Amino acid sequence: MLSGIPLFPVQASTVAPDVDRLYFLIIAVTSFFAIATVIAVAIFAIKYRDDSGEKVGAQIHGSIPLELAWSVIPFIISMGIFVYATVVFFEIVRPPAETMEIYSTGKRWMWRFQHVDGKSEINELHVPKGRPVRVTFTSEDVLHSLYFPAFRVKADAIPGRYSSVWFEATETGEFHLFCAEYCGTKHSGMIGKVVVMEPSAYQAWLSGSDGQPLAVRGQQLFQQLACVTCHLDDNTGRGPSLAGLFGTTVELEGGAKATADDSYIRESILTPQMKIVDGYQRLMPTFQGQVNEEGVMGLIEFIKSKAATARPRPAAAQPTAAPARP
Amino acid sequence: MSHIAPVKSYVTVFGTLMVLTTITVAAAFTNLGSLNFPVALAIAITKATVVILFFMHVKYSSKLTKFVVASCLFFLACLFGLTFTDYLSRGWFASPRGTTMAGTQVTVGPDAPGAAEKAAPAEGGPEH
Amino acid sequence: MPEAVAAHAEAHGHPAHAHHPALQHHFETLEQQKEASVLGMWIFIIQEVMFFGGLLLAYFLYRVWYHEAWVEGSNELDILLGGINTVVLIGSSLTMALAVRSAQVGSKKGTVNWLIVTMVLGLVFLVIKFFEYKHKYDLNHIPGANFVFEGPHAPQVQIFISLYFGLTGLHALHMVIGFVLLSVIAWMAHKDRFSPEWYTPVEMSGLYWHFVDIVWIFLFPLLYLVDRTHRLG
Amino acid sequence: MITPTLPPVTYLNHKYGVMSWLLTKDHKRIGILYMVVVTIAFMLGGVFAAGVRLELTTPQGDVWSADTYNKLFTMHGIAMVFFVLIPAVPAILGNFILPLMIGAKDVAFPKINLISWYVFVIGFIFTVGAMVFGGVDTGWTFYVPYSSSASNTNVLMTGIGVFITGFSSILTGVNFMVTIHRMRAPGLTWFRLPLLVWALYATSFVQVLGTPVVAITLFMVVLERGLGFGIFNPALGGDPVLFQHLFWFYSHPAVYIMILPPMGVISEVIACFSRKSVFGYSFVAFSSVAIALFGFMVWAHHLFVAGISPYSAMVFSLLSYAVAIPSAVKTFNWAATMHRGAIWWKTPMFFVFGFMGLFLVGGLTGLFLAALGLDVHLHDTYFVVAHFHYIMVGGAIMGYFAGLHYYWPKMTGRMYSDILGKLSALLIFVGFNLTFFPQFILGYLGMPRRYHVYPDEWQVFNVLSSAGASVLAVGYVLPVFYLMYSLFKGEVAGANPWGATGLEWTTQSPPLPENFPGQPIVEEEAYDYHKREIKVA
Repeated sequence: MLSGIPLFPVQASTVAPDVDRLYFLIIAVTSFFAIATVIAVAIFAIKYRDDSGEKVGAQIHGSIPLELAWSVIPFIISMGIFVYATVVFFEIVRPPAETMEIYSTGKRWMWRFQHVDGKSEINELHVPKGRPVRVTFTSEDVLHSLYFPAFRVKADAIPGRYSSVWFEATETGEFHLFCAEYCGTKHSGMIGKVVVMEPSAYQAWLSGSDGQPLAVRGQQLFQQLACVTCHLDDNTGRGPSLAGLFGTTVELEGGAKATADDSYIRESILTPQMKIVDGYQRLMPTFQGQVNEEGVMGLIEFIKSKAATARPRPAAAQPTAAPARP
Repeated sequence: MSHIAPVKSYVTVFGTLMVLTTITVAAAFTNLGSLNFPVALAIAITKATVVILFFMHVKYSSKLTKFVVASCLFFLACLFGLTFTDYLSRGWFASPRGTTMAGTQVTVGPDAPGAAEKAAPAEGGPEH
Repeated sequence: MPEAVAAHAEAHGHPAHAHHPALQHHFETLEQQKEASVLGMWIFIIQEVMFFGGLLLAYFLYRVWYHEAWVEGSNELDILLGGINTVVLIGSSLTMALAVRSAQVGSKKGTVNWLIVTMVLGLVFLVIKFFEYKHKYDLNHIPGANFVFEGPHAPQVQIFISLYFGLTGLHALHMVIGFVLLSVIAWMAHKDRFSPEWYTPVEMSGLYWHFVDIVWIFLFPLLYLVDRTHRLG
Repeated sequence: MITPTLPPVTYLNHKYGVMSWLLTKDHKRIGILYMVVVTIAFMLGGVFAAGVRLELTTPQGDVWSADTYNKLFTMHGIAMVFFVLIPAVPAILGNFILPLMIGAKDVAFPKINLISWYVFVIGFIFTVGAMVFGGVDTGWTFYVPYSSSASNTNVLMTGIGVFITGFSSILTGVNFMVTIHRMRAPGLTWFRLPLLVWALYATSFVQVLGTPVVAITLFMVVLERGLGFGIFNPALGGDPVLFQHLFWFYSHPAVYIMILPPMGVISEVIACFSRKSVFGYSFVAFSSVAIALFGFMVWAHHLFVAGISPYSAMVFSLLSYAVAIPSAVKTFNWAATMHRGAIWWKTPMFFVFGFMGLFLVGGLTGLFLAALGLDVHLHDTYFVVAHFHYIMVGGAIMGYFAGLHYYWPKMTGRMYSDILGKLSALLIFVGFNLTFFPQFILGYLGMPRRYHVYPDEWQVFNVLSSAGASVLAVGYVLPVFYLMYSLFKGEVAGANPWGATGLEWTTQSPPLPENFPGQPIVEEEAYDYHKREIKVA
């Protein structure tokens, strides 16, 4: 469908029809008011035309009911549009419980997508049709914005933080992928294709991957960066055990609590002093600069894959930990 | 038109300002935990109002000047208040298993009691 | 709508009493001109509040985000010098108010002397500020490439120090502008340009100086005091 | 009827020489000085726009390199926003007409008025200097961290230039506020004021209280870029979204600086050429003030996808809908004013027709972008570009042209050719729609803004848009000719060529140096056309 003059973007995701319905609703409402006003102005201009310039208009100063009418009614209509638009917005923002994970990093003028099983691609993204996919991404330098017009979703990539968009593709084929936040010289070159394939074709494409799964690469890094010396699975090391950590709620020093999600793990790797787990020393050095974004994603996948072994409660006697908090 | 105040009144105003300064410094050294910030701010605001009313003669000037001085608070409230609706509510929207759209960093789950804890330790940060 | 203006509705707007030299051509009475200047000065001060407001927003946000860094950063600052500066600045506010008062009563000598005392106090403030900055420089706590800080939250403390230099630097810049302004007004007072009917420039510079003092009244607790206790507790 | 002759003593001929212009404290001359600089900036911005449109006629990057293209749209944005749209109506028409409208001899602080012109010129020189020495490519929004760390162009010089220009806007705002409060003629109560004065009053709120926040934001970017301070630096834990909050806290109310004064001009022109008082005077007046105040609470609709929390996005989306209501009220009141009026089809009225058509589309497309669900798709696409051009060019510039053609006889004492005026209005209207309506379609198709190259299938709309741009350029250049021509050969206009109400039309044109022979007194209501019989030369 790249030939011919497209007048309307293809609807290729579950969210697209809802967004387009909202679009047509607002078009209907606004064009009604616009055309009504333009016709009124045209009629008055022609009907009451006077070229002498010396006739005087009628003495009308205004009417309170009319003023109230055309301020209250538009307000009510706009509140209606606001509610409908917010419902669509939360449909876009809240991903379903089970999504297929894809990691991505935006770097000046290219998008790098990392599939969980190891295959990575640049400025191209292969996704299966009919399965919700969530792309979790960050930027390595300036602001970028991952934008799929066909799926009607977009999110800014902010350096130092994770953003994510989710979509469930409903049409196979190739669609545009853009960077929507100005990022310098080749901002208009930081584009690509998202290829939606049938699930079977996607598995075939995926199986042909050469790289080992992300989790395996994460495990290598876990050894390489000597994380294993402190983070032992049986919780006897100087750092908290990471087995089965992902998704649980962690008790922090000072009574605060945090959900161990991808942002928490990334923050604990790159800026460990921000959040210290209850009962542990402030020993962990920062790994900023020693591991790049892909490495962090690999470590996150590895930690996700560590099954929850029997993890004794931190209250158990720790050889090195400070006396347990009350 | 403008009111000529006796020298004594200026000196007393200066005195009150000095007293308030010593109070705020003393308060800074006693440990009131999360109350420290509001107390310091309250004392600073009283000192500022004293300076505005007496040293800057707003007490004796026209209603319009008083209105202009007060209107400044509205715009500061807009700037601080609405920006903090974003920063304080960043932790509240939780999506299953992690970060949601557009960098909404999720560090505290909705069910955890200290939900707003991380986002606003200024109010509730326990001291130790 | 000032009533005084309505009283002057004859042919060419010549007010009854002699045309005061300081009354500018487009005002009807000295009264109207004074009110206009006061209103204009206050609007200018409100705008300056918003100017500092932007920096304070950054301060408040990062204080919420990086509370521990704010504690470390705040304890780096010398509270004694800060305290002395506060007393000096509030003192200069008093002397400024007395200068305005002596201009109101028409004592030229009083105005000039109080203005000079205010300027001296302003200078003392700037000198103390210079020593504080020099102390930061010696510990090379100047934000930028060679920023060195050994605490655990070094990068966030660099943000605190950047905001500290931003806020106090901007305040010091306003002090310098105030100093120049006061020297001009003191020179005009010395030339006997003011009288009990027309002393507006003295009052306007007074308003400006008191505003600069109010900014410091907020900066001192926010930067120096507020996070002091966490270290002691 | 004797044909009117040029008055002997006017603000133009009572003093001659360059110094009499460069050191003038007369608000009328300062208005003319502003017009000179703003016209230069408008032409400059237009040249940059032509460069952008030329490049976009072809999908590939055939005309300019990517860097040059990025500099072109950035400098187009900076020249137009800070040096044309913000000063246009307030500084040129406002300076000239406000004291005349309220029966004063001059603005409250004439010396500060001149200083604000010089500050404006110094800022302009700084910014043009940055453009000459290699330009700047951060976009007119200077988003961090690109502007503070990644861009290697003259961001510092431009930042300082815009910082300085901001003070000109602040000083003008202070001047107008005090003038309107303290220097109204006897009998001129708040509800007898012309609506342009209300609009300028509301605008001065925004100028005075918004501009310092962008000044401090640019100051922080300059500190971060120049001295390595770490306020927004993500590597240290700084938050680039904080910059966007601070920047848009000013820049959204700034679009109300750009649109409110032209709205005031439209109220004046519609009342005069419909020979009728404006429908719902107090509603139109208060809607100006409401827009100015509400305008400070809506800025984060520029940040819906930038990483703010969804709940905060809801708050700002709600407030953005609320701020749209006063604009709608104004538009309906203008339409109602023409009902049972005596519509006189002269050039200013043609510009009003153009304004009504374009501002309606511009304002209503704002509702698309305030809708959260849609903004995720539409943010940073050409839909946004089309929306703000419809409001800025369709609303603000059309309003400015309407005011320029309405007050030209008062400013110069000469009348321009009506036919050419109407032709230029028509050309601008047609060229504008041809340029920017296809961009709505491109926007919904998903074409991101600030793109040097784009996919081939969208070339048709871009070619249409570039064609429209050339028609628009002709429409804008035409007035320069017939207005300059009217300075020498135009027929003498006389004190009140349009038969309008208002103090500014009671004095001679061009006005006396001190505006009025005596102190004018106002007895009647604002637009009481029905009480007078009008003789038109």
